[in-house]
Amino acid sequence: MVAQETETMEAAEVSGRREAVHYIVRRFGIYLFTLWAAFTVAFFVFRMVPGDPMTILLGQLSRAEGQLDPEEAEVIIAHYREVFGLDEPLYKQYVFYLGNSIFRGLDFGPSFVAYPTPTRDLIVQRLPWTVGIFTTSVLLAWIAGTGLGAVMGWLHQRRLTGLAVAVSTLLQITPVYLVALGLIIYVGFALRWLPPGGPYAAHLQPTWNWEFISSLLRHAILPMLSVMLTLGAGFTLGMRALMISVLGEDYLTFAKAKGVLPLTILKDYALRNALIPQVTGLAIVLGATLNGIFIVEVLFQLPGLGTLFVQAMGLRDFNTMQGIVLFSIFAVLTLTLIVDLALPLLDPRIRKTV
Amino acid sequence: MKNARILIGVVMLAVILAVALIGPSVVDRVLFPDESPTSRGSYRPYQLASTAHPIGTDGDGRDGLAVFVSSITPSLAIGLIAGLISTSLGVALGFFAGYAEGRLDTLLRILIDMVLVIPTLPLLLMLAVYIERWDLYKLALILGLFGWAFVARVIRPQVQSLRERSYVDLARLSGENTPEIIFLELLPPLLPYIVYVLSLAVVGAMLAEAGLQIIGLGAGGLPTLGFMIAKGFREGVIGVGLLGQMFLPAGALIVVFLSLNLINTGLDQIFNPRLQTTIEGR
Amino acid sequence: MSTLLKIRNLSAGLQGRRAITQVVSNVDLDVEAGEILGIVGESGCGKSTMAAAILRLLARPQALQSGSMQLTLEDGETYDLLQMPEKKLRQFRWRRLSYIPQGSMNSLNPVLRVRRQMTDTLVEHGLTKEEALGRAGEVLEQVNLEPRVLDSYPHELSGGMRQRVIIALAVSMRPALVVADELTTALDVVTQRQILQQMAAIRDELGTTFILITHDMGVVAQVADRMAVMYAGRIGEVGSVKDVFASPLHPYSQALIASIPQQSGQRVEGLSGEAPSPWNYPAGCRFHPRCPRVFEPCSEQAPALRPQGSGRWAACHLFEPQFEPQNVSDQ
Amino acid sequence: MRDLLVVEDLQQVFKGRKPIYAVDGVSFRLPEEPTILNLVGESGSGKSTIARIILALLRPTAGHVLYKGVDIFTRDRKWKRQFRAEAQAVFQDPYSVYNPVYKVERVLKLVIRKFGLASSAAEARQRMEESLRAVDLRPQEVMGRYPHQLSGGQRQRLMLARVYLMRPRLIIADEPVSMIDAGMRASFLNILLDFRDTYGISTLFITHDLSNAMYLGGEIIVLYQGRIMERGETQGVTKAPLHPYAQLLMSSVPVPDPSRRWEEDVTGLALAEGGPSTSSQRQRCLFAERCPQSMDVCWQARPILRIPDGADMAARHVACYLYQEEQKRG
Repeated sequence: MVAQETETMEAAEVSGRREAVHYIVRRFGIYLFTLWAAFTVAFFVFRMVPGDPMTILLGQLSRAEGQLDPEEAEVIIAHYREVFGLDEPLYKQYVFYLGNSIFRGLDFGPSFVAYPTPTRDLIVQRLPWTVGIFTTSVLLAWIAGTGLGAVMGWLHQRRLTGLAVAVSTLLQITPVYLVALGLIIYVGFALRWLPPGGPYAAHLQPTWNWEFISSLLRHAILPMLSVMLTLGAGFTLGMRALMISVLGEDYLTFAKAKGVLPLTILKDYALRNALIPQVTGLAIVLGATLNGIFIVEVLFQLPGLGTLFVQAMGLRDFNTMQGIVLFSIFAVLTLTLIVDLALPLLDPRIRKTV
Repeated sequence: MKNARILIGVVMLAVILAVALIGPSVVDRVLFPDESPTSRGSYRPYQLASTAHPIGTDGDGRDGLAVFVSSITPSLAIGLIAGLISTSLGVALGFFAGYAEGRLDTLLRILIDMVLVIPTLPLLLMLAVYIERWDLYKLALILGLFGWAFVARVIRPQVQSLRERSYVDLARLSGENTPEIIFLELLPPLLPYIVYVLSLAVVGAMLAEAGLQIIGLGAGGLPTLGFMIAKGFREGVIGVGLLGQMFLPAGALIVVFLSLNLINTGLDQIFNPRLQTTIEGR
Repeated sequence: MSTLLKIRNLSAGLQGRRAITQVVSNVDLDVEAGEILGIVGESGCGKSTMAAAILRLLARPQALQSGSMQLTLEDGETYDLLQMPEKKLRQFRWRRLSYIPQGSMNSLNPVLRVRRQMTDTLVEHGLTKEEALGRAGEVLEQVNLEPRVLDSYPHELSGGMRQRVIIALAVSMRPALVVADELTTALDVVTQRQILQQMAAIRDELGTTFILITHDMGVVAQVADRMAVMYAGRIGEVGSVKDVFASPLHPYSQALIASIPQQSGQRVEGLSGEAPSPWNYPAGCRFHPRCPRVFEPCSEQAPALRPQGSGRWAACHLFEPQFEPQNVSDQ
Repeated sequence: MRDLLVVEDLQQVFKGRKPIYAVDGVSFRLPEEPTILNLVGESGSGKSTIARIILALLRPTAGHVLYKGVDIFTRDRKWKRQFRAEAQAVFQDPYSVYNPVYKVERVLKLVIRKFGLASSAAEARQRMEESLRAVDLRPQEVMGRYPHQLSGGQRQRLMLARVYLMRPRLIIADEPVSMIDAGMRASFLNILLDFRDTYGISTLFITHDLSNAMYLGGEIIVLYQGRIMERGETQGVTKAPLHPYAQLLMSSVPVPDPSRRWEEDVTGLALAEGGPSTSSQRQRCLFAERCPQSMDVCWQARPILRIPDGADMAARHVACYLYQEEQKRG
């Protein structure tokens, strides 16, 4: 009898490994499918907007660059049509578009903002700003918020946490751009503690000396702070709620009955379980905050993707706008995939159920 | 009222609504009888706060307070219309997905997730390029069309869990057909939750609207709170010392969000008794 | 046999929305060393609250607790669990008295392997890592589980296996007393029998005392030595299982036993009415609104739990000498 | 004799990477005359799935359910309505069986309206009160209340009132007493017995608790992992089970009698995994790995359910090679 049981447990182990592989393959499959579907939707949205992009482009071109030679414009537009295959039937355009996405690494031809630099290079140029300032602040906000929320949840019956919850709630509901505006106005203009905008002091050249770097950092504080305050408050409240609900679970009562040290209970029992949904939350927020980040970049005049997008919009730069949208879809989906794949490390149950 | 949060939230919302509805006529008749405080060039622009103009005048020579009180209603209207559109679309799709089984359900779930990852703001900005003249309804409609995925995503699991309850089986045994089960059995218990989601959608739409204005929907800017903030920022009203023209609209937005948040968490406390744990309850 | 745990006048309550409600009221109960004591009652009668109260696991701000709980160990030392400071209590729990909570299917931490959950407890109580691991394997064997269970996560085990892990954990420090709340609810009958026999085997081997809290009269009849019948937060009757089943004294025990479905053809009548909730316990004897033998004093005065000879106790005015003398033997 | 209900070779496979055979070739019938049939099994034995199929709430992967000779999954709407009126259910959980937003009497009003059981509002009210009284509920204590204001026992009895009101031919009761208190249990079961004797209502009683089945009597089917192991009269099967699984099951019932305690120690026996069977190795007896008397043949082919050899128990069927002489020998 016992031997039989051993066998089933071994079988379970093998099937567990197989399930892990299956989980990864399935997640990856969903990722690719979603990516394809999102790109397809984006394609049709771009094509469905009223008006011929080329006509608008032409009008825009002559307006923007005034004395643009009509022939030169014709050349550019012809080039565009060729690159995009806009004279082709829709399905061919679609195939071409997918081909571009896959084989040329999100390359959709030259940008107009900085003609003839390709869109992709432009995005790559601007990316360090967005990643350096915003991704960093989202991650920092997540770490700080999770820690703070855990403490607040653990001590949830103390009086002080009531105040902290109220402050967090207020911060959380305030849109990030209002916090940014407030910081610009108060800290930047009224108090003059920190520069209210721009990537670095205007008279400096980007070089690796201390003067430049310190200026860079001083300029980064306010935008990062605005993102961290609002998102951090959200993460704090979320983690607090998760902790409180985990504290009500049976295994926590049992751990207490077992006489396990409070610190061990906090670490191995409460935190580890509460972290699972909190990590999923990070993935969702990473996607959702993109909107707010665009605005913050514009408000602080940082040369990231958001500003690029607004510039491109001003010039009706069809290529660049599409490139940025697709790039952000790609980034968000990839981040979600990474979080999803990391999740089983935290939660052994996921390996079984998809 | 049993719940302090709901009470405070309702009072705050009522104050904002009162200002939005009665404010314009009060300002017109009491403060500025026989004048048109919201027409361009009525006054000298950028006047500092005074008894004549409590928060000064704006760059177009209008009275700041009059502009402020008349901006609230359009903001709320956009939020409400867009929220209603996205909630009804999302609820319909969430119910459909929650009621579907197998492959269809998986497909719908992926569709919802996919729409969720498409960044809405850039798309809205792109649309702004092509739409020459914005009006309130167009903006509300578009915001609503972009917000349904979130609603569908949260409604779907709720429907699924309700559908597992045996009262749905009992209803079928009592001779109810599928539409009756959806509208008489599944929808009513979810109504409080749907109201909750609606308020989130309203907040989301107002947020997006103000964001769009601030980033520069610009050209045909609608007279909303967001537009007032954006305009004030662009014209540098703070530098001139007209703080009120910035903080009043921003404060109004925050008050709306806060009141809805308070009402929601209060309702959650009532409908979700998990916070009050008792041992005997098990 | 010596008395291991002497509970006197124990009351425990919960903080409701408005007021503190007494869920367990003035309970007197002796637990003998080495016995299996069954506590039975309908749902909501305060059994679980009493279990948690014995371990002092009711969360501080919500619960009030009064009375005394004297635990006398083999070496003759006596401790009052109610007076014990929290820090000492944490050491004391598990080493001297442990707990198997209701819903023990969910009592294992889902994200830690069984090994970690067993050793962290043992190390906390003074064993070294190696000793702890050895002990874990030992107690698992005692409950007929393979040592490789240590490497599993809880979700990989069946309900019966998880229950065994919990039992192994509960006896891993060789405590004098284990309080088991609804040990086998939600298990299949075969597994239930295995678990219950496992418990009895551990008692025989180690001399551990068990308090077995259950709503199932069959479970008590099968494995308990003595039983206490609880109703609405009070003890109605205490006695050996054989005696109580053969001739229940308290009208509530009588009704409980009479309403057990036996064989087809022999119809039994159920107990009418509903057990009161702690928020509106009736005055006097709390059973009087449903009692078939109710008389004057029942609605006014709560009967005390008094000895009725041969180790039996009952709380009923029928046995109070100052009231109408009753012939008890015809029960 | 025409049968009321015929269940033929029912199979329910839940597709997945590992298909789960929740119900695997189950056949039985209920006669025309009022009877009680007990369907017992552990969790995962497929008993609730069978209930859902018979109630036409779930379409089986294979097999048929015939009610009065007609397949219950027919497209005939009129027939289906009639079937709904005649085959009713009592579910396990008296909490989730009520829609929390409606008052409890809606479960009665709904069937009155849907099946035209009353011609006027007054008659409807009168019939509702009558049915409540029939199950020992006081109308004024129940009507106008919301589900959370009633106790579990009251809620479950209200389900019986609903059945009383409808007067179906067949009740499918899926673990109806597992969530109500012991004191209430007996009176609930008594009502089912009264329904059979007074109104000729048959009951398919699904339970994991054998003591309920013993009390109700009638016939019994013992399920294990989606298959029938043994079938016969309840009295006989519970007293002298033939199949090793049935024997283990019957002997494990905690009899509420301290003078009849368990003797044999079963702690060393392999633990039940409990789950329904998956596709691997289906052509064998599913109880083989836990069976103390398993033989080679048990691992090689699935034993069929049939009358045991050399026994004069006409009503008894067992799916076990121990009772099939030719297999035992060869």
